[in-house]
Amino acid sequence: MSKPNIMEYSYYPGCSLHASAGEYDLSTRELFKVLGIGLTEVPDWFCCGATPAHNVDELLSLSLCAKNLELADKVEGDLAVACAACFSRLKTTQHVLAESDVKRKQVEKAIDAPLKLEGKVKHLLEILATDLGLERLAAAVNKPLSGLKVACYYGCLLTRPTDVTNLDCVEAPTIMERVIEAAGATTVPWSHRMECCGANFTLSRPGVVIQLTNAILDSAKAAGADCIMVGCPLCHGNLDIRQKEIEGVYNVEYALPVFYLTQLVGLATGLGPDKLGLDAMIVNPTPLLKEKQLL
Amino acid sequence: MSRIGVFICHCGENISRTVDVERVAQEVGKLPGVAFSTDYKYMCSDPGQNLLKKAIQDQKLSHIVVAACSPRMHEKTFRKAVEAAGLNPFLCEMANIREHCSWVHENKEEATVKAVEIVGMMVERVKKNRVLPTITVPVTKRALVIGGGIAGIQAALDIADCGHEVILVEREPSIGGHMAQLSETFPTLDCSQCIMTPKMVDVANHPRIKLYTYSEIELVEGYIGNFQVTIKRKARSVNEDTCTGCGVCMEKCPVRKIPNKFDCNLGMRPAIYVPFPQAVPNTPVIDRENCIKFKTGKCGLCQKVCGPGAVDYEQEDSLVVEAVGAIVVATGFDLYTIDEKPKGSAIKGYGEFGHGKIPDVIDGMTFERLASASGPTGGKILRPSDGREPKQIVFIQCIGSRAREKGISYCSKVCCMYTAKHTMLYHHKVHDGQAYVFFMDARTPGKSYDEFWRRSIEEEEAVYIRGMVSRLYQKGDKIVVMGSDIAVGVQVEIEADMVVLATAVQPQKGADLLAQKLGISYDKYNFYSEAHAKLRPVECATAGIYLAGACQGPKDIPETVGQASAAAAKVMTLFSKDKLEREPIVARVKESGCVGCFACKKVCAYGAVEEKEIRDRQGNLIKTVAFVNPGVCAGCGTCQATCPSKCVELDGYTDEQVIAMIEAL
Amino acid sequence: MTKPIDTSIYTAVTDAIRTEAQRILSEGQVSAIVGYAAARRKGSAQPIVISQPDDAAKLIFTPACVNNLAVYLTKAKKEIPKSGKIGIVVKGCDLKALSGLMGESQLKREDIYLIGVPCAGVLASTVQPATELTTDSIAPKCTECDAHLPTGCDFVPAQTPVAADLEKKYAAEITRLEALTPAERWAYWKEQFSKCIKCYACRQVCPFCFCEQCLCDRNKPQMVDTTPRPAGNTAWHIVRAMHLAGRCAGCAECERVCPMDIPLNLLNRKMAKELKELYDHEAGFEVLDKGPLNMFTEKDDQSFIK
Amino acid sequence: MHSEKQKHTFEPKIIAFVCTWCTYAGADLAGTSRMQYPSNVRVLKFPCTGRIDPVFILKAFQQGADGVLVSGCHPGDCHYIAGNFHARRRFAVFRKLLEFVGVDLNRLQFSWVSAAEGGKWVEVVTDLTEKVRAMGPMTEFKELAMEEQWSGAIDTPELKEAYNQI
Amino acid sequence: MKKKKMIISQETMDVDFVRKVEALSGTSVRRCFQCGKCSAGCPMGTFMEHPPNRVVRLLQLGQWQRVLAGRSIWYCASCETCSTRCPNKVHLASIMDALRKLSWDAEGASKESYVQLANKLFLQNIRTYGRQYEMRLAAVFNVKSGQFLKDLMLGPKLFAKGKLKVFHSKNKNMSEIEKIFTRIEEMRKKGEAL
Repeated sequence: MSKPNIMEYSYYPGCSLHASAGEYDLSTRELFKVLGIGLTEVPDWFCCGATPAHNVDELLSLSLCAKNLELADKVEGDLAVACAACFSRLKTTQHVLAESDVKRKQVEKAIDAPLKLEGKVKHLLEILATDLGLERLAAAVNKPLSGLKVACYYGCLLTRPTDVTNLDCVEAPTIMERVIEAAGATTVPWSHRMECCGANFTLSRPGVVIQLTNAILDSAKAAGADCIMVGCPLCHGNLDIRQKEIEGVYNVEYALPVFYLTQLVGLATGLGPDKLGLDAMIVNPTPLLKEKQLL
Repeated sequence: MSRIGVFICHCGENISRTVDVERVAQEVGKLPGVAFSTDYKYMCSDPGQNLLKKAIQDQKLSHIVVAACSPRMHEKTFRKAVEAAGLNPFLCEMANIREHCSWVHENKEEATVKAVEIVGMMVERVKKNRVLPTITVPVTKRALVIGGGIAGIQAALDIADCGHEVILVEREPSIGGHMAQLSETFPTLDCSQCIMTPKMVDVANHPRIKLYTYSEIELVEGYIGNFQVTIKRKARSVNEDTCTGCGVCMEKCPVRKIPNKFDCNLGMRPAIYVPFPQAVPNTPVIDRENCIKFKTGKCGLCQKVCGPGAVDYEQEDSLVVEAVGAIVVATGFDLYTIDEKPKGSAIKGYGEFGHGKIPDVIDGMTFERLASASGPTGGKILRPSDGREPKQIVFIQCIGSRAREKGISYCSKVCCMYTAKHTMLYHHKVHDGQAYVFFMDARTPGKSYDEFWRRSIEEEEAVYIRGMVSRLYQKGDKIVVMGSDIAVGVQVEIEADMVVLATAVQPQKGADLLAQKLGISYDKYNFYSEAHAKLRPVECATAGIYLAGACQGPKDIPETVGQASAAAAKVMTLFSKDKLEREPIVARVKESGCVGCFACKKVCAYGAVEEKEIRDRQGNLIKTVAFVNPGVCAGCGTCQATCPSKCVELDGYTDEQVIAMIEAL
Repeated sequence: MTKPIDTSIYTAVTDAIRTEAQRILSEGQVSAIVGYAAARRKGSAQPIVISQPDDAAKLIFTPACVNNLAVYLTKAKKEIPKSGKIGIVVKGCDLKALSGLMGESQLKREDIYLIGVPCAGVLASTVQPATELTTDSIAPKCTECDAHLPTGCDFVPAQTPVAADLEKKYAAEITRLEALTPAERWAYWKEQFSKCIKCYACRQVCPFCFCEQCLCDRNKPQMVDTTPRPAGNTAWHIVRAMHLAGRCAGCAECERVCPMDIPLNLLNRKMAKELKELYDHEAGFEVLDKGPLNMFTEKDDQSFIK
Repeated sequence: MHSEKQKHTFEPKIIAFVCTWCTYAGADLAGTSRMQYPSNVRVLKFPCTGRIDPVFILKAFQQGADGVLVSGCHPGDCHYIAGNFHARRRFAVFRKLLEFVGVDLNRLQFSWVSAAEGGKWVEVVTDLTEKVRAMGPMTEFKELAMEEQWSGAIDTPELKEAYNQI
Repeated sequence: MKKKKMIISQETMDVDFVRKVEALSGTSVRRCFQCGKCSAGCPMGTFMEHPPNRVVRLLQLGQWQRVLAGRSIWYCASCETCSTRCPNKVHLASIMDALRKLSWDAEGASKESYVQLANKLFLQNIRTYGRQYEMRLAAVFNVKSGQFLKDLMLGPKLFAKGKLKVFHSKNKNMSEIEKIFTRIEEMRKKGEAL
């Protein structure tokens, strides 16, 4: 803590980062520390409701997100969100409530508090690429990811719905590529960057997920990627945790490690495996990283 | 003996780079008949043309060959220069040694040899060229417009406004055509009569428009600029000049229950009638088939009550002959009916829709009359069968149209839009009703058209169902509509109170007969054919005859009006000069040799070949020969290639010229 | 195997013709009748024009009545009265030529009184006129006849001809020639045309060669060499065949009159075969508005065009 | 580079009868596009293929052409409505006649070349030139023209004998 | 049901239901002109018996029972691809949300139970714990759906990797989450919200 932080954010990790995506949470906190960005976790945040809530009960979904936004307002700084699903829900809530007076009044009644909707909700990518800036990010890199071919996977909710997340171009985003290229990696162009992995069907209809996720892995492999980078714990779950199973079902071998963006960027800033939670990854990244002399 | 001058152009270096132009000039100079040959850097430049003109005078040249670029590029230029020097322009030919030689060959020797041969061929050709005087045809600056619908009205007004006299002929007792029957018009929903009647009045009041209603074309003779048209004026039984249009005769007429065609037979009219109140001229006509006076000789009430004494039972059909220079054909359309068609007809009806026997299955025009404020129901949508307001109304598009099996394979173009309009009119008039539309495609290319269609669905709550209807049948007082929704993939059944069919647009009955009188061509549906689908869309192949409106193919009002004005512009172009001048590349018949087999006439696409009787001094017929009307001939030469004895020759491309070139090889 | 062909009806046909001719001449329906009469040599026949009812008895119909009389109504009209309806005795093949001429405005139906003859065949020009009509002595054109009984005439005798089933001579020869190489065919025709003495008898006898000035006689320009040399002769026969394509009705008079025995009708039959295949056109009794080469359809074959 | 072009022993004469609106314009386009093709073809311009008389083809062969090309507008594109349709029938029949008298139809090409098909013009001309070049000169009509006898070859022994006696 | 003939009339076309869908989703059903782009890009399209465009088409005809009876709405992954690319700005993903909501209100005529069960458990978890605990969710789901052995292989591995946490603490402000749930329920009872 020698230098003061250059930026301060409130932080909404979301349920997954406190459970299955612990390494995303860990690497995020460590990376931001290195970059001099302060993160203050929103105290007593609730689940945003994720897909299941808005799927069947929009009002509940909006109310949960609004409650979280209200909680976040109490912490200084824009709200940093790691999970793409949480990000999408929070942004959608802001958008819908700004558009519809009827819904806004209903939600205010449900959470029994007035809505301000002024605080900005930002995904980590936005903070790295825009707030911090790619130049400063590049300057922090001391172990460039030279030779590492990364397939950046956006999934659905980083850019969609259109006009809501405003993270990047909705059909041809480049923000992940820009960030990881600043860290010295090479990116591969590929076809399934934005195809759906099946997300929350992982519980109820794993067969669906396996089929969709396989198409994504297949496309990344065909494009010559060494690994996949994601910004969403749900996607990560399907791509990483189910990878072995998929290889079995389709009788193929992918062996594509699936990194969170903060893990890869963190690696480039010189953070060690223990601070990035690499050991939590199901598809072991060690052989790849050793081969590329990044470990 | 001809004194031919040959001029070889370098075209900068374009020709001289691969063709030894000096050698060409030298070689060609040796050919018999060539009196002068030279080469020059740019023949088409002013100094080049001056060189040409000077040589003609100094060398007393009789024929010219300019060897340069393609004649498609500069033939006009050099012929003009030659004319300026006092020679007939058709004594000048171009030899194409650029596009066909220097630009396509790299070997200078080969290209030079070829250039010499090309020029040599043209030298031989030009020897056989004859002086061809420019053809002039006098133009009568009066136009005939056939058909008094919106197309004819627009064309007539445009031509008359430009200062020319117009004869407007209409078959019905009043002008107005189908547009006068419509209630509202898409895509703006303004009332058809409101925009139509002022134009009709303009026609009636125009000092340069002579209006013949209740009249038909009997005979058309002559050619572009010089037509003689015989018009049959059917007996109206009412004197147009004395009738004041007071209407007392119509009130007093004891025959009152004659279905009015104008109202699609929903309303009734007397035997002496005007088809609709705003008729132009507002002169009644006696329907002799239904008039008691004409049937039994008794009655005569109308004549008795007529103040000015305009009713004239003795009137007979009469013929008038008008001389005109141009003809605009604007005979419009008729609607297909689902009724049973005569056996053997290429067009079939719809047995599956009851062949028109279900009273509440009506066509689009009938719906227009129902929706029209001046219509038989005063603008209320009511069922013809029992006068009830239909609460469930089904519209079906593409009836007849796009149905090869029914005999019509084309799209009628206007039905998608007018059906959308009908759903809106219905929704405005029957608030608690629901409109359904069965359709295959919604074809809405036109300014604000797609928006209009979407409005009928999104705002006026019409339910569009993609899929055709298989069958209609009466069940109690309902009509069961058996359709399908192909987007869902299930059968759909609706019990409707009324069904409106968007029936196909067809040419007017007798369109083929009129075409035969005019000598214009028509397609298998009897739509009139334009000279060129893209570049001459309002002209007929027969010179001096132009097309406007739906007689050429289905059209909506804006398109019709646009084409009518375009046809008027074409007429005005023709009338802009006192005489029609044209290139003298036309066929001529050598009458002495012609045996009158008329093979030439059979292959002429322009109807330029006529039959001409040759008589001796006593007037005895010696023989009948072909005659090519130079005002009509387009100069293709198909007649000459067809004539076995070559007694018809195309000036500018005579056999002598062609054989001379082949022999020059 | 030579087999006789039944011509027994010809006597009855002759009688019927005579009766009808007598009737129409005496009633004044026609001013003259063109028909066949016996000629000097035994069994031979020659054209005759009669205008008196009494002369009706001169008319005959025998296997020697080969000539196509159509030509007497057009260019060989000298002996025929200028006014009034003309009667003419026509076999089926001749009637086709008349129909063609009507389609080409050379004749008007209302000016002619057609006496059709039921015909089982006529003699070849190569045999003596008194020869019995057999499968060998029959004219080659009759082997391909599909018009034994003319229709649409003003009068046809009631007899029905018995059509023999014959080997189609032209079709067989066309097939033989088509199987040859172009060079072999060229050699064949070169030899045939080299016999030509350019007497123009073929042109003279042809009902369709009615041009006042033949293209092949023209000097300005000279499209075809007019002297009787091989090049010009070949060109003449090609032009002739082309000008008759779609018009020739197959009377084979050209071939009959050729003093050098050039198989001229072979060219005409070949053209007819092509027109049948390409445009389904066959010369018939029907008067056509337009011949097959004066019209077109958009779907015409163009497989030969690149 | 053309100096290295293969020298041929036989250069055929090709005559092209073309209509002015489509094929002539197409040939012009080949020129303005500087496409290259053999220099053997001589173009005769007509208003329409409808004007092209079959006799011209005959005349061209008689005058020593080794190949003949007839080319006009595609069906439906005729500047004169239907001239090319009439021509199509006429030539469909005429080529059958020529074939029957023994003319090798490889020497006679028909094509539709539009004003936009400069490339097709080059292709058609090049193909025909090469085809005819490979076939060698058209000798048939030339030989006929060389023959002087007035009629009938004296090739039978009887005729020869009779002739000798005169 | 799918193949049954559709009798169309003002009575069979339930416009009220469609209006509800439009209010909940904030998007117009009538705007759709059935271009099929939604179905073309839907990752779940192959799993649905009514592809997305047909769902809208049926709504246009007021035939919502046919939609709710099928599994289609439960197979929507909420990926928003359809909404993103719709040429008419029909927000189909929101329409799907609305339909699922109304399906629950209509006491779920749908055949698809697994997805509904997962959703129900998810929401129960939130109500009870404030946050989501995957281990618990998965375990309860498997028990309730009768698939005791589902994903059995994944469990130990994830546990070893620290991805499944067995113990968790409740939020301190848990009462507030319960209040949100109850307030919404009350609003609905009073008809203040859909």
